Amino acid sequence: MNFFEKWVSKSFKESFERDSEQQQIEPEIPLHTSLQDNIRDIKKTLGNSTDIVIREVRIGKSGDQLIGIVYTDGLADKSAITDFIMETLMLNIKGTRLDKKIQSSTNILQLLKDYALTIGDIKDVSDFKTLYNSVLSGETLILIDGHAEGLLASTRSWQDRGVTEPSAESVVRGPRESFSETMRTNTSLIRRKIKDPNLWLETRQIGRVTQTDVAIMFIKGIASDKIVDEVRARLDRIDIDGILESGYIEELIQDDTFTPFPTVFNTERPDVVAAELLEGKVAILIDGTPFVLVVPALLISFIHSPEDYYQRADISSLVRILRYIGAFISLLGPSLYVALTTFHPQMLPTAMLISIASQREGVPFPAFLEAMLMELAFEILREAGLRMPRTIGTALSVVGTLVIGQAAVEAGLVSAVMVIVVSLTAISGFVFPSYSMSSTIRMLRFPMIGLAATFGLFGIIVGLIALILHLCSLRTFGVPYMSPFAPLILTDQKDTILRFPRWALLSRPRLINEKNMIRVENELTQKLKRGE
Amino acid sequence: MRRVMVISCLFIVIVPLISGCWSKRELNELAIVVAIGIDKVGEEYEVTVQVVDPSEVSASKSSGGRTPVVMYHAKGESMFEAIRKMTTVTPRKLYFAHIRMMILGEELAVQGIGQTLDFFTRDQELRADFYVAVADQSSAKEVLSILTPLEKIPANKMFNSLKSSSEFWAPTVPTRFDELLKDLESKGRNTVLTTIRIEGDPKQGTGKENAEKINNSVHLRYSDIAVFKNEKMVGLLNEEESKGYNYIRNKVKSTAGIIACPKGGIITTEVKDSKTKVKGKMAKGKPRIDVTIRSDTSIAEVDCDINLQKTETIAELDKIASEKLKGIIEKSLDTIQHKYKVDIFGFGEAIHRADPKAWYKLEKEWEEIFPELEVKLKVDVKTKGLGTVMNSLPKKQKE
Amino acid sequence: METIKISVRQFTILVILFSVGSSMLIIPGIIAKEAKQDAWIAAILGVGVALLLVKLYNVVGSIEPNMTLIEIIEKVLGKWVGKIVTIAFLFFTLVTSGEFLYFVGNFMSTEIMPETPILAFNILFAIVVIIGVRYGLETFARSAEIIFPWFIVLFVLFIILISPNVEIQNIQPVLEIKTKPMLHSVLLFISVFSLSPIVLLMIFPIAVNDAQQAQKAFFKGTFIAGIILVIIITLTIVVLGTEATAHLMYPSYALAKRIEIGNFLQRIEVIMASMWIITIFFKLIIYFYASVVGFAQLVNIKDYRPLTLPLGMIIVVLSIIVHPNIVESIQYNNGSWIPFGATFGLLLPLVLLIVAKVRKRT
Amino acid sequence: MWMSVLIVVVVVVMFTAEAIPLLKKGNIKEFRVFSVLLLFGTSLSIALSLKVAIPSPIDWIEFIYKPLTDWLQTTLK
Repeated sequence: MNFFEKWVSKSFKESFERDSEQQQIEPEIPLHTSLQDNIRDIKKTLGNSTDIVIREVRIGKSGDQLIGIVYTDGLADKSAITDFIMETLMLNIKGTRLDKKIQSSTNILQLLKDYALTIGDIKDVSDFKTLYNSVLSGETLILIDGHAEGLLASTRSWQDRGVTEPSAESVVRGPRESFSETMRTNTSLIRRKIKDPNLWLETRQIGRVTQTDVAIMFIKGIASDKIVDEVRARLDRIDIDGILESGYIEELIQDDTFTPFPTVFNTERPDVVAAELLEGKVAILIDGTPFVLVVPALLISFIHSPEDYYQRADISSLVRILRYIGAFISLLGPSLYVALTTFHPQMLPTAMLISIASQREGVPFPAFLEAMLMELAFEILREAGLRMPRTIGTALSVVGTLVIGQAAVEAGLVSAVMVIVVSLTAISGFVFPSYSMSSTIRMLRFPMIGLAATFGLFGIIVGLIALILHLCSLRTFGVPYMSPFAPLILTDQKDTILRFPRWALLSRPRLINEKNMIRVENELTQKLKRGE
Repeated sequence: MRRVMVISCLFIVIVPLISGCWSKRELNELAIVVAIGIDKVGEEYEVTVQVVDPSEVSASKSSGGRTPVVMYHAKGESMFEAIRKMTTVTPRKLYFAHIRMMILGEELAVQGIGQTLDFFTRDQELRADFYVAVADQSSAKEVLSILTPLEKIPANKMFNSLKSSSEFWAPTVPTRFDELLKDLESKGRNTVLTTIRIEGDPKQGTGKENAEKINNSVHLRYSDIAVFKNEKMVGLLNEEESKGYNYIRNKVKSTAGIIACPKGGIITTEVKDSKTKVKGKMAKGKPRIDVTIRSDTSIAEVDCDINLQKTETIAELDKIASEKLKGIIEKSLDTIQHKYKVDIFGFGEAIHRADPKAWYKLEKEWEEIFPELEVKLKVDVKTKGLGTVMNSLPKKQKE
Repeated sequence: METIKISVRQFTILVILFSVGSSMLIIPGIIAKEAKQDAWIAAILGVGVALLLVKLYNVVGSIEPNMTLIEIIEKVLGKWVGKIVTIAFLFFTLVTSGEFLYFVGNFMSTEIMPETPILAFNILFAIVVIIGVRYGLETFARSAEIIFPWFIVLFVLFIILISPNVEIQNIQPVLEIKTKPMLHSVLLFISVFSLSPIVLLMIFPIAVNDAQQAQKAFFKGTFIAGIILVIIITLTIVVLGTEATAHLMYPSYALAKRIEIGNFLQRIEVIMASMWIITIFFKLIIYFYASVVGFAQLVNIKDYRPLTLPLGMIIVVLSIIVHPNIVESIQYNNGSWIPFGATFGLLLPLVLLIVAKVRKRT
Repeated sequence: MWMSVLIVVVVVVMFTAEAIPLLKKGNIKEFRVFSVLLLFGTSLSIALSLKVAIPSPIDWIEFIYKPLTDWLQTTLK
């Protein structure tokens, strides 16, 4: 990594030398007393941006009190501003007792706050930094001439996609709602599922420029304090210009190891987050993305689907086993084919060997190259299918799978078995409920094919040993990635390869939380409690 | 930790580079050998291999123009030399892991097979799970050159019919290569091998047309058992003697037996299950062998006048069958003990197991002792089933 | 030294995999040669003796529960004598690591992939071992925990699949063996099976979280490994017969070749070979870990990780030069290895124990 | 010959990846031990690649233990 660091620092130096024109707003700068000065400063700082609406009105009996209203068009709720701020200030208070008071009092701000503004959330503001933050996130600023303070009325309202069905993690049985881009919607979705006062939420802004809201959500008393502190510390460590998606945060807070495996879990389903919170994990919500991060993420959480818990225990156990088999095929399918056909034909039954050999008759590529080419073709198809306009997606899949596959076999460029192997592998790759894990496995497939092509099954076994070593070395927020397999925790095996019936899922996973272990209260738990 | 990754990545790149792909062989670069024949011609070995042409055998695209198997042969002073010499004629490298049959020429069997087989144990590619048979009255090369109908690959035909005949018709002995080796190494037992014979004119069997006729003129048939003394073939057992041999060796799974009815005519019985126990014993300083055979049969075909619904009849039949079986076994014992004088039953091993100390004394002169060995036979045949009818139909019509 | 601790269960698993290690493949052949059909009896006796040796190691380990073997040597024997003994011990572990690497390459190239040079296998295997050692004891102990169930599954499968081929006559007559060959075969068994665990004193009891339980785990692990070996030895003889077992280079691999259930479950011996590769991986990794950590303690440096690459390079070279051919390797295993292994596996702990006792008294 | 060049390349990579950081951190002792061992390993590997006959350590062991081994063989035979 030495070389990498050097390269980064070199390019960094170059850009550092250029002078930055970006203005830095110091948090300490207080507001001016004069409204004109304030407005001038705001205009200057925001560069006269056209979506910033600045309105000066006069209120009071004689109309001598100058008031400035500032908001961002599109982010603030215009009707709310008209109904509850403008109308109240300019029309409703005329001639009332308040009107008189305003004239006599020096503390107009307090008066307005207490009597006039019929809006839920009002804050004081006295420095420019908060001012900009709030105005740019949709709040309405009310400045009063002669006061070095202003009011911020919460009028945030912008276009929201609404709660829709999850697109990446669909289930047959289970809730059909997914997170949207607005953080507040997302927190409400979770809060609706867990109505416990212990569900705590901490928000902070991350990103020097974007000032993105990032919230940590956990259930106090279930989540381990150690992990929560660790999450806080890691979030506070971030110093970056912008956060646009949860992927930014994921990369910045994950454990500092070089690994293809995701050590932070992401989901777009509120029910998954709720379930994880109940297991004692910590959720990180980021404004502007429908993906919520969950830490610590163990390997098994990427293989388990939320549906496992909605279906009958026996069925979901079988489905889980199926998923593990799928994972295995997805990782090793082509490499096993390459190893068996090029190094160990003695392992194939005679009839099968002859059949495969006859198909390979005339294929110009060695099996390794054939596998690599087919895998590559599949990856390209997959990527193209994702990127292309949805309307011609079907056309692509027809061309890709049917025409190319069929024609390649007919032309004798690839063998039919290879096509079967690659398709089987590709389909198996989709058994992972989590997209990030299936990408990892897909990526690891290639070195495995390489090992299989040089060392046969020996290469595959050695590769697997190395993979297991690597997995065992990983930690996610202090928790071993492979737990509860290694270190083996017998009580937690009830929800790993198999899912036990609900009455047996008595305790929360260890290592993640030390306290409040019992989930289900039934005769068994009580017996255990009494120490029988 | 990152350094490890860099270094291991480097290795992973370098290792394949320096290594290339040594053991790699593409399937379409292999000539899959399914049968191998060994003959002795003068001082040299002549090795014949039967190689599959996959595209002719496969289900999907059979061009139909060529024979499904190709035969190559070469001569050499050693097996390995002959096989390597064959590369001068074969288009691809021969691949031996899928051999189903090994045919030994009669000439070779008579001269001794021990030295010949070393190559097959030493080479890692070969597996010891193929059957070995001796060509009767012909060379191995001729046997391998016969094309068979129904089963496109002659080696498969030989393999399967040997397997099924041993399961349903007792006189063949399917000897796997590893069993053969074990027998050759064993001090207390000599080996036997099934023989295979070409029926019909061998020259006519080589063409594709042999497989194209309904009543094809040339067949491969398993016939008798070849008896080996140490590693040399000394003679043949006929069908009935072979059956007797299999009974003693506890290798009968199922077979057919014909017994005479008390009142004339015959009854055919199907042996369903047969268990043989061979026990060695030292009686008064002399070795003795007790052979106990328990055989369960059922009636398969009745061709005489008999009332099967009486228990006495069944008892009588059992007795007749036991006597018959005893006769068969005694005959084959007699042939082996007195004609060939070779212990192919493992009686020596039985003595060894029963009384190791005595065996050490007997071991050296076992060859002399064996023909004089006292063998006590106890045969017990039990009829268990009658099939789907009680008495046979013709009998009813007569009444 | 790192404060990393492994659990008692992980230690047990490491002991099992370590002890089964190379033994699984080579023991049946070498003791069948001497003990014939009674090899299994010799193996059982050998396991008994092995348990006695484990007792000895436990006692040595408890001289200083918070020290590795190297530190104990230095403390008990004094600085200078200690250093010399340590160097000899490291020589022992390094050469043996090289030898195990040689086994891997040799096995692969004689049985499975003959055209591939042995060096290629060795380099690849060494890389994984180096990665494992660099990840540290905790990581490879955890991997052992994950891999172990697979090993057991494969092993049980192996027994079930091979059982139709059993011919019980092959081990009769029982107890035909005379005393001398019996002694010899027991000695051979012990030399391969139970002299090596001295190396485990590099992680035991210091790195195990419960020293008291770990002693029991040591016994338990050795016992289970012993049972596994006795089963394998018995199976090879019962299935292959004594002569073939003694003649074959790797009898238990030949055993796997016999597996044939119907027309589909056959020819799966390479999968069985993976069982062996897994165990020898753990044997090698513990030997190598002991060498590397020992070396670090010898020259008094804190982090052993920088030593892994050069020492790894050295064991790869050693693996090529240790034995010019397989005959020499067999000869060495049946000959000099016995006293060589006994020097460190038996003499060293005894000396340590006596000196420690004498010192305590004075 | 190519083998030797390859070994040197690998060794150089090892050295930069492992030894330089040690030196930078000021672990002189580690650096020295590492370098000596690496040098030893490199020379062995290059000797091996050039097919120089390297004495096997097993030969020394066999030499040292020969009397014992012989004694064992004779008494147990």
